[in-house]
Amino acid sequence: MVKMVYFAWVRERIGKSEEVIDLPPSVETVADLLSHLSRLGDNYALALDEPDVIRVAIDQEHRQHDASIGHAREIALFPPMTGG
Amino acid sequence: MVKMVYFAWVRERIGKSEEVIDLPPSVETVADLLSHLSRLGDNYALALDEPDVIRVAIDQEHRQHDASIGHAREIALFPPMTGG
Amino acid sequence: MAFDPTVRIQQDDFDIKSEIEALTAGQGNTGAVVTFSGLCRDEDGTLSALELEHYPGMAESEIRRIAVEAADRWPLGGVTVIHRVGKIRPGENIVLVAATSKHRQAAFDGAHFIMDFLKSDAPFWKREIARDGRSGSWVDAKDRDNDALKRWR
Amino acid sequence: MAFDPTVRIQQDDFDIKSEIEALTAGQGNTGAVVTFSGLCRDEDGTLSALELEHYPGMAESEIRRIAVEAADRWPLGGVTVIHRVGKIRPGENIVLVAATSKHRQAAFDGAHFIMDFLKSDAPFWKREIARDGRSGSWVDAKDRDNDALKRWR
Repeated sequence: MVKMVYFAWVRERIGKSEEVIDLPPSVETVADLLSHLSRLGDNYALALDEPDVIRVAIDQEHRQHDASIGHAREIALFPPMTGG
Repeated sequence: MVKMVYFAWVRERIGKSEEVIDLPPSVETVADLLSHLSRLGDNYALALDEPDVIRVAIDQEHRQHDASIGHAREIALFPPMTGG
Repeated sequence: MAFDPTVRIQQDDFDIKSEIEALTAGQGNTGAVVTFSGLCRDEDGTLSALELEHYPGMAESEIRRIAVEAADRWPLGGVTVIHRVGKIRPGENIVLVAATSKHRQAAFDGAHFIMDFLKSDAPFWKREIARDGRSGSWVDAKDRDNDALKRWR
Repeated sequence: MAFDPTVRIQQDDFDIKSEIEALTAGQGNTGAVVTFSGLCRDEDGTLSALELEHYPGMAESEIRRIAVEAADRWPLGGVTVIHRVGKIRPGENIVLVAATSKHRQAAFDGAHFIMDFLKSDAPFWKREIARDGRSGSWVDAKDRDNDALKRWR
């Protein structure tokens, strides 16, 4: 059980800002998570169409796609940031 | 006939902020001017004791010590600047 | 680090003068204050507004982490970062970074560093709302924002 | 250069907020404003005031020349430089440099460049008036101010 949060166009394409999902044991890394999610429906597939672009934070810290998910409580997916 | 203006400790040591002086024909460069002035009295000698430190502006533009005085109307002598 | 950075994320505008006063009050050793204000451009008159979204919690902690890193690299006296969210009109402020120091070099470098890393690391996203009423498009990240980080390596 | 820099030398303090507003009003293309404020430090409580002297005429023209050179090197939207003269107490403003641009890099570089050259080229001199009532001594020019110019070569 992990809380997923989505921002900007990732949020819009998936169609929700957050949800709690169950991850199968085969999902070990961020990359595993992205490919798992993209098989959950067309909305996810569209949002994660270009996985390299997707930025990931685990428990509110930036993580690379090869990072282990470990005991994450909150995982955020979002596009490259455009603040400032 | 040229108008001399002095600032900061150059002004204090010479004891005046401006004066009009006559320059002999032998004074061609800024360096000539400084050595000419330093022979005009103890106050000038004290002010121009270290001529390398003295900054010079001719008609309100910075000039090096080897610059020609030419037809200068106003020559300013002052220490290195400390504004800002 | 001898200070705690001030970090705020808010809908309201900020007042740069009072932010500087708060940073410098009682700091007799402060000789230099550098501020960066980021403003909403009108994009040649085509933009009606920007809509700014952020990741609450992480946005504050990332900005704070960047400010602390700046204070480790330069002798800063204080840092304030304010980032607005919500709808922002052309000409309005988006972000303020202010850094103080005894001398100007540290204040310039500190403010510039914080702003460059805020751009790349702080979770904010801009959507453009066009003047012709079309629903807006998300602003793309700029290559030059990544290039800007190279000067700090 | 697309603009005329605002250069003022005055005894009175300045208001950084209204100076920014004057620079950005009606400039829909301005996305970045960088300001540098130089403040009078208290020198560990020993300083009563600074007395600032300048060369009228040349001070304005040197600052204007530096601002124009900055605008030739970077795409600046506007520049304001205000330098105070007379007696300035610890904590008070001495100088303001503000530069605007479409993007932050030019605004940072422009303001920093102007400030570095103002230090070395603009005819101002500071005298320190000590708190113990002794007549003040003239501030010496700093080597680091000359070193600061190297980055722009």
